[in-house]
Amino acid sequence: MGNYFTFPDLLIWLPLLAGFFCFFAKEEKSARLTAIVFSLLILGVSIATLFFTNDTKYLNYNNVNYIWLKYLGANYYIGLDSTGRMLTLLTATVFPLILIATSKTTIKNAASYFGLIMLTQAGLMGVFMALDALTFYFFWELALIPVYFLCSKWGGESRIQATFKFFVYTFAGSLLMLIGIIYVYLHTGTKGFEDGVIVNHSFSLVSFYNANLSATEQNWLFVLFFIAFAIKMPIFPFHTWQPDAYDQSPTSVTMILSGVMVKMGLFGLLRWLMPVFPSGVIHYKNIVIILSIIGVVYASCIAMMQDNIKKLIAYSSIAHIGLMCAAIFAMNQIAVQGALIQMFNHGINIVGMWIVVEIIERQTGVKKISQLSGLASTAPVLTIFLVIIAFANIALPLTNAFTGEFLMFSGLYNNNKWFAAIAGLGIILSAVYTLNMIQKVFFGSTNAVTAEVKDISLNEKIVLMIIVGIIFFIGVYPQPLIELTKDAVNNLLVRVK
Amino acid sequence: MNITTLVFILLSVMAVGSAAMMIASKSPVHSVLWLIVVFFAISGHYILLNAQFLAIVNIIVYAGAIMVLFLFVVMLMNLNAETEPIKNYRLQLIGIISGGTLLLIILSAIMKIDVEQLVEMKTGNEGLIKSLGLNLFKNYVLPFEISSVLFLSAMIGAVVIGKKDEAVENKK
Amino acid sequence: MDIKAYIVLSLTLFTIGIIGVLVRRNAIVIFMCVELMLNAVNLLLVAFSKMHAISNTAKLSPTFASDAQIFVFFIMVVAAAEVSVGLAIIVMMYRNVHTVDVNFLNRLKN
Amino acid sequence: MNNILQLVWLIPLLPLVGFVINGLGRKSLSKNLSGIIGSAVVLASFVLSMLVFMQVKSGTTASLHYFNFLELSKFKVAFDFKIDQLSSLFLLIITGVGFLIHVYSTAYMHYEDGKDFAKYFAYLNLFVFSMLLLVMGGNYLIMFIGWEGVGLCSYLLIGYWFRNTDYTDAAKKAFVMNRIGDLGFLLALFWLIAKVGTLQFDEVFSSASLAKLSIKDITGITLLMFVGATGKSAQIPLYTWLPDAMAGPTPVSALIHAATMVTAGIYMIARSNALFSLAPLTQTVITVIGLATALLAASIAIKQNDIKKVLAYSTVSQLGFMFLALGTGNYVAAIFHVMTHAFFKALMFLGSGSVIHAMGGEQDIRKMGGLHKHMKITSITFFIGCLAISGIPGFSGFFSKDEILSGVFSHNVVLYSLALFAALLTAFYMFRLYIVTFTGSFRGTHDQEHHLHESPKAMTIPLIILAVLSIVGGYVGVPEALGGHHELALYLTPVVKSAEHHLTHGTEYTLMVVSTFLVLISILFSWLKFRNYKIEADAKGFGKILQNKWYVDDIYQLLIVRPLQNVAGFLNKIVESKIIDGAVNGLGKLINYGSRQMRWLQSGQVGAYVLLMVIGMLILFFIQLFL
Amino acid sequence: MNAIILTAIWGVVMMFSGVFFKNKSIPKYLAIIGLLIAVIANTAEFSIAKPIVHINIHDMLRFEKYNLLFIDVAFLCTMVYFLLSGTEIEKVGPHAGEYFALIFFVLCGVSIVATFNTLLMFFIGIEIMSIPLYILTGSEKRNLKSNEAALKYFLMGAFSTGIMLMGIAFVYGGNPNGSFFIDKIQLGSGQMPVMIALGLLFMLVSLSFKVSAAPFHFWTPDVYDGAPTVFTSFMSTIVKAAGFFAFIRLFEHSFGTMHDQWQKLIVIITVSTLLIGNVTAVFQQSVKRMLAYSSIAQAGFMLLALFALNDKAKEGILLYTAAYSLATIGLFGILTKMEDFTIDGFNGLAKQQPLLAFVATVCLLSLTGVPLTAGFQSKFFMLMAAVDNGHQFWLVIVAVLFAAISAYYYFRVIQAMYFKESSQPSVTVIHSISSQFKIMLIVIAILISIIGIYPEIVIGWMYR
Repeated sequence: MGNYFTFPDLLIWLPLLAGFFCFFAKEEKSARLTAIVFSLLILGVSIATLFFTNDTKYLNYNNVNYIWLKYLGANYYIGLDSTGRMLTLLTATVFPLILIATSKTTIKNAASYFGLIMLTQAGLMGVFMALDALTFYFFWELALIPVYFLCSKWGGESRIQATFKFFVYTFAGSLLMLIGIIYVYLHTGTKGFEDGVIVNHSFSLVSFYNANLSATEQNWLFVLFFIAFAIKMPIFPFHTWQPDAYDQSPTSVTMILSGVMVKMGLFGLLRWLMPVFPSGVIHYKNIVIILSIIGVVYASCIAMMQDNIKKLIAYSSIAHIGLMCAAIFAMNQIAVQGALIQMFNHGINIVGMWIVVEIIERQTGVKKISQLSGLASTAPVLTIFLVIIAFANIALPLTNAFTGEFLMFSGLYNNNKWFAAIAGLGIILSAVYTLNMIQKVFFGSTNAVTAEVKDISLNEKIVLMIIVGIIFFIGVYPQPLIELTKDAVNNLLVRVK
Repeated sequence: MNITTLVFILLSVMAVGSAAMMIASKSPVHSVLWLIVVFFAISGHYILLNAQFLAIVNIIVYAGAIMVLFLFVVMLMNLNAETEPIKNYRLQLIGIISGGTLLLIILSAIMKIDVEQLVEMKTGNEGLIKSLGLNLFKNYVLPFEISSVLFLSAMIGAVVIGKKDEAVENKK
Repeated sequence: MDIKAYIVLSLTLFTIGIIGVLVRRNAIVIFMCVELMLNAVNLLLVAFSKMHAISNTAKLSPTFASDAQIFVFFIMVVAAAEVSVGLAIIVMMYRNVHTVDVNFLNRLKN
Repeated sequence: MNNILQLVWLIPLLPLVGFVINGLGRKSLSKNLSGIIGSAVVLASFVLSMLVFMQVKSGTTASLHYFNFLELSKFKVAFDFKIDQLSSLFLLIITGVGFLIHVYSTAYMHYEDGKDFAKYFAYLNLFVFSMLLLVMGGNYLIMFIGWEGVGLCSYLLIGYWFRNTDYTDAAKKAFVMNRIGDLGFLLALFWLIAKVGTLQFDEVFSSASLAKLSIKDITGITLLMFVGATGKSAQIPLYTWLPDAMAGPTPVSALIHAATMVTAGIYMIARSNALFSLAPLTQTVITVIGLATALLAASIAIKQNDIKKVLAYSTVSQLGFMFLALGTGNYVAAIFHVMTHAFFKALMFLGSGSVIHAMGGEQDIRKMGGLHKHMKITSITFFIGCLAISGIPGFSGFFSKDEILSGVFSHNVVLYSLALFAALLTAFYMFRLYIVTFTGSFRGTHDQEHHLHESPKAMTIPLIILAVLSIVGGYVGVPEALGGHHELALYLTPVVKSAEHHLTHGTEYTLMVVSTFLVLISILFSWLKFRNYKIEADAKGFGKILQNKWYVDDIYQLLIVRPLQNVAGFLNKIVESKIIDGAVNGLGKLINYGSRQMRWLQSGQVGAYVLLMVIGMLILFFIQLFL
Repeated sequence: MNAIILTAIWGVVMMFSGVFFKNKSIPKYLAIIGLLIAVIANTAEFSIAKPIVHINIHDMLRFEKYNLLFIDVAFLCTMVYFLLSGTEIEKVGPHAGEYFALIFFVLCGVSIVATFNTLLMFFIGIEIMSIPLYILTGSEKRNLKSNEAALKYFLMGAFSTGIMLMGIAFVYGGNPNGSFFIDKIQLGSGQMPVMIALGLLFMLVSLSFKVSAAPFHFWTPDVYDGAPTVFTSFMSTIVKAAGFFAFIRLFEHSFGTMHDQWQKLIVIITVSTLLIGNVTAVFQQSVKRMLAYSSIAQAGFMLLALFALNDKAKEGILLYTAAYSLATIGLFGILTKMEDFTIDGFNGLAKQQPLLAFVATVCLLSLTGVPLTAGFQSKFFMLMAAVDNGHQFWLVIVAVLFAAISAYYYFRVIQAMYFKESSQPSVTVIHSISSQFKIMLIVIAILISIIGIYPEIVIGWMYR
């Protein structure tokens, strides 16, 4: 198999192919079906990758390396390693869930809609697998552009401004990163090709790790890269694009954004920032942690004041991401491990949240918390799912997020007890706003808006059940996820220390 | 002060003075005439520098051909009277000041050069028609040929822009 | 004669040309000012060529001294071409709006 | 018989199975069936617990390893159960009382819809599962899982009638307050991980680990753990959720908010006694807080008119007693009191439930009176409960409370007298409650009077069983002074090492007599005061303060909730939208503004263009030639 | 050399074509054929490395691989331009043959400025490039805007010619060798001689004018706006790129060794160009005018090559020429088909003409510099060159921030096309759209993405 096609190939080309097919689909139904079938196929491939983790045996299966720009030393080099495998799995899991859960929503111009969604998936996959800086940058942007069109075309009322803000924000950030990439590239060593051509520099990840950078250079390069990732995550104070974008995007795109795309930032930290600039990391470590923790408390506080359910979830996401960022920068095994598994868990949970919100919004046309009430009476099944997912979101034990958050806090505490204590306020505040939301939306008596709401349909039920299943499985037995990503943690810490 | 210097100063004053008069005079016709005076002064300089060919060409081409063309156009348009209706004195002042400052800056930079480099006056055969001609048709044959493209395009330009278009006229 | 004298003279003429472009609004006069600028350059080039004629290093070049004068010749050639095009444009404008005031046509701005 | 310990995993699993069945089948199961399933699984657990208890009593304890919950190279948390004397005892209490309450609920919740009924039992089973996890956990993390789990169930059950906003508010409050405590607990765990690197009980309490901890660490860890305990066990300052939690169905109050969950804090501290014994500062804090809580809650209970509120404050007060015992190092006494308290408080809550049931949902004791005539069993069992809680000799409460008091006495006499005062208050308000409710004449509406009836068997039988337990429960801990062997203390010795206190038997007798005498006086006083109870006007002065619960909720509102909301509002309205977002949008506006201004440079006039060019030249020439 | 000779000759051929062929579209095909011949001849020259006819040019032109490659790129872009907009050229006025002839003369000038080795050839090349453009700008004789643009362009162009000549004079005077050959300018060591500095400054100003760098850019918006759209397309792309090429060639060969002494000037010009170009473009309502400002903004980016002046910069300018020209030609091609040049005129284009909207989007993305488009690669190389230069690192950051701003105005058009509804129900595209036009649009989109994915298709020739 390794000689003909490889997992990375499949993971990139299948969504691209699907996107291509979708663009030329005649009707909504066939486009949707194509997207769903392909996304399930991709999920299958992604699950299959879990059985070929042994790199000594299956190296060919997991790596693709073509010469791309020979005279620059850039290769089309993608490969699966532990973190990548986890995040591609997350991507592959989330997409079919989203597609199935939203299959009741009618969509204009479905062909391009699903085409763009599948393109986004290709971009995301590429980001998580790229082992060459230029390849990485290409996929990084490839994931952004379709999302821009998706949000601007199919979003809410003020979608154009909101999405444009999002675009410019991330575009500016990624351009800064591009400068950083160039700078590091110009400080990498020579690279030889088989045919004897030797180029001065190279874009490959390994050369980046071995780049010859002084401590001062690392410090400001760190800033360039960090801003790009911080915007993408986003962490305080680079987050203002996010609530608007989440609010205005079509919900399935919001799910992609919050479930997978924000992980791009965290992933960037893990693969492209920290190992490349170890001394920059040491230098800025505390500042980043403090920023992230401020973000945790700050976003939680604002989430408490939100009346818009989508914005509430958006801010809660900022808080969660902030915690993950802080944990990654705590730089000990426990914290980083926690952050890694939390990346997966957060993706699953928040998609679940959005699915619920999407159901509510589709049925009532309302996303103001204050206008909703008593949904538990009319839609008990939905309520149960929401309560489970919401409690997973606030990291109740035996749900998936608990293991992640426990490890993150624990590692953060190792770093500095006050960090953990202040970030811990987030635990309390998250309970406050989540319970507020549950109470106002689901409890109480029904009103004119919610009286006619019907309970969820079968496909939604299946999707939510899968999500809840994952939540509990990882909550009770997180070990597989830890095993999957253990190497990444160790490699990272070895490089940074 | 020898005679060369005297002639130089005389010609310089003549050139600068008529140039100033050219931009100051209200009637375009006067401007043209003043400019011709400038050209004569410059030709005088050329002779002083022993560049006789250029001196002649300057008179023939510039003063003779080009300026006459100008004069012709001015006359054709009947612009000899006062044509610039309202003058923005402030803008003119700013123009003069900034132009003057530019001159000052450049001159003060030039004056910093302390090496005195002399100019060969009235002697030397470089500017004579023979040496120029040899040089032009031996070494400079390429630009000479290529200049034809320039003239061709100028010619086309005169046709494209100057010619009356019946088709367009009819259409409108 | 010191070269500086020529530089001063030439730059003065050149600046007068610039000022003319700045303060005048008659397209023909502006164009004439440009011609003045070109002539200032011509004068300077000739002066420089005569300056190099004294220096020994410049004499190493086979075509040393007449280079600049040929250049001046080409400037005149170009100027002639420019004049024909420029006057054609001015005449075209005059035909359309019956003025040669450069500020009269002012539709393209901001 | 060793294999019974191999089946220990069934004990929590059975209620979980019950939860799953009831939860998933809540539409299809009939009410009877779900009631039976719900009760049966707990009964099965109880039987297993019994067997386990026997096993443990014969001296076999076990740590059971199932799988690694979290395994990192440097840090590992196993999914472990630890079955020893302490946990087996708690298993009994939880499953035993739990079973009774399940049975009771089948009748009490009968008016609910089938769906809700099943949901209720599902929650209840889930609670039992979590609570079992809490006490069986072989390390702090498993304990914490149960710890948060019971908080969740408490939330779900308080908000069981979710259409009522007040109830859901109370549920929310309970959860949030618990979370505050949980954060403390979590931080303690992180501290432990940072210093010791493990959460396994056996490893943490080993001398090697303890040696790694400085006194500062231990004090810090224990204080943080105590913060967790104050949340869960409703101590100052986090107690206010418990009275509000009475919004839930009464059996829930009996099970969760009296008998089991709220004692989790005591269990945790008892479990960690090896740590706490090394932290004198923490012990002092616990003592003070416990005593203060006992007094404060008792004083509030005097003026409450809601039958469940009185019981709730009484619970808080009794929990204070337990902490008092813990603070004085008297762990066995605390556990003893947990046990007896579980019996009589569950009894009284169920009794009050029976009363509420009879009154058609009315909870205000001012509208009751003379119920003894109509519901004899309830009345009598309730009376037994009152006697037990007041510490009348012969009843269970007497032994446990006496043990606490004597422990405190050996510690400090001032504290003792304050604790005794709290005990007197207890007797006073309990009998106030009894007298106002059950004696005298009925003060409610005719309609209500007409409906008054004794509750069905499913409710009274648990009452009777609990009443019996309230009486005999104390005899497992008869002190040596009274000729007993204190079986409980002996049983718990391997796990819990109480501080030795040396009181002569004579002193002990004196203390018993004094307290008994004073309690009787207090009861008498209560009887005199309330025998002809009339609905009184709102209290004034000190009484009003008590009636308003020392205004603690209002103070919290003023000092914590309001400022937090203001800060959040400030962040939302000013910082987020004006400063951060404003900066971003402002940049956009600035560019727009700049664009509009810069267009004027493009004036369309050749002269101006050339002028600008010349000025540009000037600048460039100047820079290059002179700078 | 082939390119210069052929374009000059073909210019004459075109001149006569209008006289001898009555069919109006003959000149177009003739022009395409001529250009094809020129491209082939030029490609042959730089792959075989010797011209067809041998003329002793006394080293006044240098035909190095890089220069010839640039000519090829410029000619190929012109080819695309002819194929896309040839029909529009015919429609400007009755002198179709003459217009093509002028364009061929411009191309001759482009070839000269790409290969010059003396200041004289440089000067003549620049003039050959400029004078036909004055004419083309004014070719819509009855259109006052066109008149105005031509007048402005001509007057200011002549003015800048004067300045350039003054620069040449000073360079000549300051050069002790007394030579006009750009590689024989003796700079000495240490501080730059005053005369050379003056010459450099004058030339810098006039070349900044030619490439419309601030603050000498003022003619650009007006002229691009006023000129017939189809010619704006040509002059804002190929001619401008050639201007840049000359700029860099001149400054590298004559003043390259004193780069650090005049780099700060380039920094000032670059920053102000980026600022003025990008910021002013934000508020424009007319797409045509917005593109004019955007061309200033893009010039700011191209100036980075001058700032860096290294191998990467040279590669970058090639890529930039291709990327920027293709995208702009495509956009102007679409613009010629539009009735309303304002951004609102593009509202809802995606529904009525999906292909046009799609290609316009690709072009706009390319101009913004989004990956997978040629525009990204060109910006990427420019940034790489600037970073490699090692000085004034902040300039690079400023440049990318302005690139982010540029997204603002480019995306306004995309937003109008895709996300807004047309206010009037009638078609916004009035001019007929032939299938050839559509095919060419697709070709442009494909070219843009091919260069975006594999830029070595352009620059790889330098290594082969």
